[in-house]
Amino acid sequence: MRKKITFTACTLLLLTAGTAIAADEVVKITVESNAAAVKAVQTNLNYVWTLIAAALVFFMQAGFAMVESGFTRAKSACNIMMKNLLDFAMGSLAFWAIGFGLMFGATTTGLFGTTDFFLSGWTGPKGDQWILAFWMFQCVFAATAATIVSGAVAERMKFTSYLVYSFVVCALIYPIFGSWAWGSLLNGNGWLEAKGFIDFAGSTVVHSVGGWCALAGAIVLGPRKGKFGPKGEVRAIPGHNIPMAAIGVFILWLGWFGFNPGSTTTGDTSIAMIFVNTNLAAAAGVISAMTLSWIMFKKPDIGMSLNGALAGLVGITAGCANVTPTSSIIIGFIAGIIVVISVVTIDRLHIDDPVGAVSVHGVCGAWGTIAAGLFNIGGTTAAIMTTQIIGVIAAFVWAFGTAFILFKVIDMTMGLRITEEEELEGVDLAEHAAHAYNDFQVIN
Amino acid sequence: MRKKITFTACTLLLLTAGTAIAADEVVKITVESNAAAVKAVQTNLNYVWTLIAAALVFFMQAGFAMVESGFTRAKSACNIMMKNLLDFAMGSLAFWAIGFGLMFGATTTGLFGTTDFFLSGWTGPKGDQWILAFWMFQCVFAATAATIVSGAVAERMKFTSYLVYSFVVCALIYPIFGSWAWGSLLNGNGWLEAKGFIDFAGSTVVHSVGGWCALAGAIVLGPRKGKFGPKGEVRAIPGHNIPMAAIGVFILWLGWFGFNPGSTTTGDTSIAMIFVNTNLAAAAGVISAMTLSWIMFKKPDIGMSLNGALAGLVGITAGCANVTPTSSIIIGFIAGIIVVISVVTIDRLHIDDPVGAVSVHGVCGAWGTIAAGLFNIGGTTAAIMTTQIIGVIAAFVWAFGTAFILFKVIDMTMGLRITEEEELEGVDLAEHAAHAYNDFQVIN
Amino acid sequence: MRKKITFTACTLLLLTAGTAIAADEVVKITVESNAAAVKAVQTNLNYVWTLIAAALVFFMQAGFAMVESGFTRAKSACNIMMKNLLDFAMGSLAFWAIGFGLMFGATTTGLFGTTDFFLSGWTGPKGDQWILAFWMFQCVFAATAATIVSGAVAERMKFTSYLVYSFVVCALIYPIFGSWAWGSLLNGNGWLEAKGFIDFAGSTVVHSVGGWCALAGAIVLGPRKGKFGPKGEVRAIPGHNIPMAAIGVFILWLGWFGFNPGSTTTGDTSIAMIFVNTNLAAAAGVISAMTLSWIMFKKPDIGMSLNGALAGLVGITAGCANVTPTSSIIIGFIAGIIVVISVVTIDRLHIDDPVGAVSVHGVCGAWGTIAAGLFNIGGTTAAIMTTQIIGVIAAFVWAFGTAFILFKVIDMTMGLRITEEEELEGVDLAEHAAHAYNDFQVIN
Amino acid sequence: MKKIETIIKPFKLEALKDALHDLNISGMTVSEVKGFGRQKGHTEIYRGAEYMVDFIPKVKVEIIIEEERVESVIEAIINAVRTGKIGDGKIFVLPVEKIIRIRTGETDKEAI
Amino acid sequence: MKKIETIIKPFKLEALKDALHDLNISGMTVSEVKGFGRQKGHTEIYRGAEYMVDFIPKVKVEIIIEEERVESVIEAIINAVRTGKIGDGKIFVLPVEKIIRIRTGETDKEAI
Amino acid sequence: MKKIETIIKPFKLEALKDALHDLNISGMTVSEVKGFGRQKGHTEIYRGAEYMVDFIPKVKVEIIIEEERVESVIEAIINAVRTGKIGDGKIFVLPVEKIIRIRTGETDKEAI
Ligand SMILES: Nc1ncnc2c1ncn2[C@@H]1O[C@H](COP(=O)(O)OP(=O)(O)O)[C@@H](O)[C@H]1O
Ligand SMILES: Nc1ncnc2c1ncn2[C@@H]1O[C@H](COP(=O)(O)OP(=O)(O)O)[C@@H](O)[C@H]1O
Ligand SMILES: Nc1ncnc2c1ncn2[C@@H]1O[C@H](COP(=O)(O)OP(=O)(O)O)[C@@H](O)[C@H]1O
Repeated sequence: MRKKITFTACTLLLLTAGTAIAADEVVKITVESNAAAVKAVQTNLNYVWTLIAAALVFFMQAGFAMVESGFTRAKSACNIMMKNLLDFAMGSLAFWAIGFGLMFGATTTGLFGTTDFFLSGWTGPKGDQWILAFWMFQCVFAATAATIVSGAVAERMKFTSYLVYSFVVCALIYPIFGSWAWGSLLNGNGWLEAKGFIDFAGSTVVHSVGGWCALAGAIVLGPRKGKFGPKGEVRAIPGHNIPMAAIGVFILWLGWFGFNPGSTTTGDTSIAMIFVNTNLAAAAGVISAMTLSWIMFKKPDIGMSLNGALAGLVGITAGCANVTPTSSIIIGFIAGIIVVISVVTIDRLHIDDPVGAVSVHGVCGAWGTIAAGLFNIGGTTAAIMTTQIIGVIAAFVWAFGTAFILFKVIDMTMGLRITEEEELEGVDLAEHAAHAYNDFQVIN
Repeated sequence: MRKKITFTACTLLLLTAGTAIAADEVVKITVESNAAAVKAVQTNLNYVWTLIAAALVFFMQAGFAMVESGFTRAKSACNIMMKNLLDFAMGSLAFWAIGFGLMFGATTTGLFGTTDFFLSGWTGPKGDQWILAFWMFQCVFAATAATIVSGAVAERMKFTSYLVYSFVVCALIYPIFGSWAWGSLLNGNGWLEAKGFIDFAGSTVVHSVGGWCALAGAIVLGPRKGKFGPKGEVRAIPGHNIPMAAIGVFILWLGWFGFNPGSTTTGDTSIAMIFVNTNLAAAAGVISAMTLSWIMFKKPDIGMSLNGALAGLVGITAGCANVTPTSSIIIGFIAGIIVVISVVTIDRLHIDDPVGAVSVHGVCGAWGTIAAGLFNIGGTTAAIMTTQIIGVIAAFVWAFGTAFILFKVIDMTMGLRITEEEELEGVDLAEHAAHAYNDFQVIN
Repeated sequence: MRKKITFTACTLLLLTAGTAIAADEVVKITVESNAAAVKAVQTNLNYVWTLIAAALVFFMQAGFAMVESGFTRAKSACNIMMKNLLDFAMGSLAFWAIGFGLMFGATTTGLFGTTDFFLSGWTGPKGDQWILAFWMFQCVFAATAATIVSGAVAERMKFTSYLVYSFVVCALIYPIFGSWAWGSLLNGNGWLEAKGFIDFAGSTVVHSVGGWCALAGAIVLGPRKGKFGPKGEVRAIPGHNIPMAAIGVFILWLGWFGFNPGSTTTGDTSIAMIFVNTNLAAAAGVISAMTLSWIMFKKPDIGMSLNGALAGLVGITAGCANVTPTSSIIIGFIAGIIVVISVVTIDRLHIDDPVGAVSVHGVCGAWGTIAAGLFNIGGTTAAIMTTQIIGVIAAFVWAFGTAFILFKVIDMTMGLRITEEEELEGVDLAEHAAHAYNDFQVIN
Repeated sequence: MKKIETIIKPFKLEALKDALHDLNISGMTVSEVKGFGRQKGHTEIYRGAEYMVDFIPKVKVEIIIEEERVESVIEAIINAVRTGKIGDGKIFVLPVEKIIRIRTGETDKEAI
Repeated sequence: MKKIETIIKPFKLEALKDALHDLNISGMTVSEVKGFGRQKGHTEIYRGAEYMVDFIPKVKVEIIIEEERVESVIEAIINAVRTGKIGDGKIFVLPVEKIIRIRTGETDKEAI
Repeated sequence: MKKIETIIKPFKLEALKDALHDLNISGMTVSEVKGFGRQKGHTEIYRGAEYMVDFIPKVKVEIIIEEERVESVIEAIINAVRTGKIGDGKIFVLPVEKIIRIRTGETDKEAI
């Protein structure tokens, strides 16, 4: 209780301030002390904003879990939930122990950080607390990158292997790439940011990295039984709970209001434009994906429309702080078109990505990064575009490459995929001896 | 990345402030600069608060989707999700292009604004950003008004027609009424606010307008097949997922903590009373609706109790900033009674409103507006009450009138309703060639 | 509208400040007025933060409803929703009328407060608003304590009896204990806090109190039919919607970002550590509970893993502001182990707690309180530990004792349990004449 | 005694039930099935892949009845559910050798 | 060979299964059905409208068995599920002409 | 006319449907059932309590067919669904006395 009393005392103090000077405020009020006090309040506001934004981004875990589970079969729903729970739990600890230091620790090479493991930069409750606030915000980002994969590998991956994967992503793959683009936000200093790479909230750093890992996972695993017919025809394996997937998309959209504007880590007026851009891009993505699906399939497709929203959101993530609202609409609109074409194409390539993670996060992440250069408010140049493209390629090479190796190694050692029979019965039963919907008769 | 670096630099600056004056702060600190800095921090706080509130209001879309879908049949669940997704997407773009200007643009007539279309009032990232923050907050309000209708017209309306409808509501019907009551919050100047109309957060502006549009839609469409028996008896068409509807109500309740106190668009101490009032009215609405349903139907009815919460929330929306907590309990309590009677009455009138949207938003919105006058902290007068009643009537005439015409025109041109056979098979299949629950056997 | 205009004027004022002095600001700006203004802004920030945190804690109601409903049978889902809705509604009004005064009113005995009933301490919109903000935050805490019980008594308790119970908990049982530990946060002054009891956000005050009430309820009610076999063997009664339960846990985790850091009721830098601690403890709880369940049952159990998250969260609640992140991991890890053992043990004791409320909230709440002493940043002493243990015991004796009497009295007067036949058909049908999933065939 | 099994369109169940009530039929059992006959399935779309839903949701109604009432029941069924469109369904009649009412132990005709 | 169809209260399935196990019954098939007999439905309420739920959830159990064991199975069913209350359910016996075990191709008695 | 009832593994339905299509079977009815035969259930875990799931999800397919086609249908079923593992399922043949197509009123062979 003591601590709480202190805080409250402080609160009361503030409440009564202006009418009387509190007893323990013996320092004389001066112009300088006032200036310091103002800055302290702004600092407090920055903490409050950054941490609320982190909470919103955390909530995206629930959104991902719902989208992925809704778009897959009832017999895999427990497993999806477990994967989303565990990649966040594993990811938090991995990022605490290793990832954060690699990403934001001091570096001489520009390739990865070598300090700040285990939050060692924190000097206790009386020291600077920013590293904790910043860690919290970055931790939920790392977990987002990790969780993107779980949809693409759904319904057929061994649970143990997924745990290994999510540890490695949060401890190594994501942070190392992250250090290249964002290291200098704390103590690091990456080669990519040195070139002026624009990726404000992570179209590439978070989404493409996650998306390309997802691609590697889906390729190494192979498709779910029945996804492609004997003559190579693409078959639909419809998701078991479309309303749940839709609510998941709404939650993700909400979370993005933390993801993008929260990336300012500053509570100031600049967040307004980022909010508006985020919202308009998502709206435009819905419209274009729905329209294109309507043209292509004769009906406005709900799965595609939902993916359109996510496509718009991923697309605006890189440029949300440096494009105009009108540009955001264009960026989101194009993202919505890209996602539809990409989903269909990936199916045709006989890669089985049950929820469209590769298209939404990988492909639209790349688009968003390029668009951030193209539509840059300050104008675009060949140099800017070159850097953006370098970033996009670097993300693909690094994330796809390392994840491919990782999945291959897991496959060869502990095994990556459940048996055919287990897959037919459902991964829930095989891996967790459980059913998701015990009072309902479930088909499929 | 450049932008992000700047922000962080600024953050670090603030963190170090008080111990040292940062290098690039060459301006001398004076009493005046301090005063300006304080105001800037408060401004920042206002942005943060307003935009977080906007995010909460955005989340109400998920709440509406869940309530509406839970209270209707499984065979319509995809369609409801699509409608809620699309009215928000359409609405955002319509409000960006047209609605916002009509509502908050400058006006000479007091009837609608004529400036600020396409966010043209925004002068770039270096200018005043308030218009963006304000747009964001108002945009989610407009979408709320639009989405109210989707429940009332559920399970039988053509999807294309719904798209047209939602565009018109967000572009014209809602903003024009809004300009009468709220225009002066920006550049406008409405005839109704000039009379002193009290509707702090929109019992009338948002909820009644949405509710009366819903009424028009339900009337023009006609009831779902089977809702009324051959002898005119009212038949229940039970919703397919009551827990989902219940969680939707909790989400709406949460969203209202953005809707009402966020309408201050100022992060100050006045929001406390609005929070408390909002919560107490909802609680009282639950109690009274449950109790009355218990008396009327012998059992405490879950649908009515949930509607009671919403009734209390809608009821307190107008007066949340100018009635006491005790008055809020009374207002919410009465709203809970009204909603039960209204739902039963609307059924008896052979109007099929599957989720009770007309009762919750239309009728309780009117009650809330009147109650805001009656229970006004500063006392009530005949003049105040007259204005409140004028506002209520104006909303009904305008919203019901224009929506009725709109739906009639749609009906006569492109058709408003799916065919009988399509309705029997389900609107999901007819309009989206999809099922919501592919692994479950669904009855009905 | 008038109020709104005022607020906006004020906003605009702030926006233009720094370039010009607004007309109605006639007071001369001085060093003192600046100091007062800074404090006022910080006060505003405290309100904003506290109330947003309250909104997050409110949202935990939805999380509880989903967890409890997901972990029980489909035939009880409406009833669980009703209980969670009503305990919040009842609780809000009970806490407004009685509970808040007992908990935070002035006291001479240190046993309970005797002022501030019906929010009588509030002096109107021009007076100090803190009591309202504080009430709001404390109200959602009271409702949390109440709602913990609903899971433990699920599927067999009479609805009327539950209403009586939730009124008494929010009006008497919780507030009186609360006044012992937290009374001095406002006008009270409890005997336990006088000893230096550490329970920053309520491992004991909220969770253990709720958990021990749950234990009393589960014991007095007896197990659900079929939970224990004729030979005393423990039988599983699997929950009907595990994904819903999982999403509920994500929502609770989110809500805890309001629960713990919000308990500062101050928007300052101290919240960062609380965020991090909260998150790390939850993550560690997941890992340890999953691992132990894997060892014990050969499979990583989803129910246990989810409970592990909650166990970690409850465990860190007491000490979140005065242990280090590393300690938080240890505390959460141990909590995850405790919860698995406790759930199995309570089953073996033939107490039927369908969702594990006693283990999660009661047992892990006790652990968290002791851990807050053990891992105290400032070091631990025998005196600290004695006080912590006294607090833990006091909570058990008070909450279990009074709740046991309460449930017994209800049982003997109005009856506590539905009939056997009603239980077989389902409490939804018996108490609400309703089904949760009307379009699905439900087994069980 | 015979068992009449009829497979009908789900939304016709209400009408069938009323018709059988009018005949004073003392019991019936309903289950959800899927099937196809002349009426074939339709195409659905899921995230860009079209697929055939072969089986159409139907309702199976089983009525155990005395031999002499079989004809009248068949007639009632046809009248109640026939729309003249493909997919109206079918009626099958099977022999039943024994009936027991569990509550009372009554058998055969008394047990119907 | 005969097919015994019995319609019982869902919560009696467990008891029935145990009883049949005791008889060494080698297989059974269970499906969810709804029905009414003497036991009629009940009233429910939905947002202020009362409505009849005519059909009561039941479980149908099918057992294919040698003719000579029919009586003992019937007895076992009655003992296991009878409560004496309305809605206890019914037993129907139908002739079966042929049985095949798919895995081995065995037929009739060997296939049961 | 006969009714062929076969209880198979759910994921074999697709193969069975194709096989019956090839035989030009004009209709079939499918329902979800649970059952056990030689194949017994398995253990699941729920929050620390192990429990037996006795009944395994199966699919029941009913085909009404002319007597002379019974053998070929049985053969087709066996070929389509047999895996040789326990749980492959069973086929039962029952007599049917009458068939009516509701839409047209055709009966028996014409109605199949
Ligand atoms: N030969 C058959 N065997 C089993 N079920 C059948 C058969 N023919 C039809 N059915 C069932 O009857 C339902 C309705 O059949 P329908 O399409 O109306 O047949 P038709 O038009 O050929 O009379 C089918 O969906 C199927 O469930
Ligand atoms: N004549 C019948 N034909 C088909 N099913 C029947 C018949 N009679 C009863 N049933 C089935 O048996 C179930 C239990 O019947 P029940 O109400 O116990 O009948 P009773 O009390 O008349 O013996 C019913 O719900 C229904 O599914
Ligand atoms: N005697 C029986 N009566 C009713 N259904 C049976 C019988 N035997 C088997 N079945 C059904 O057939 C399904 C498959 O049986 P299976 O385990 O393959 O039997 P076996 O291996 O003994 O041939 C079972 O799940 C059950 O539904």
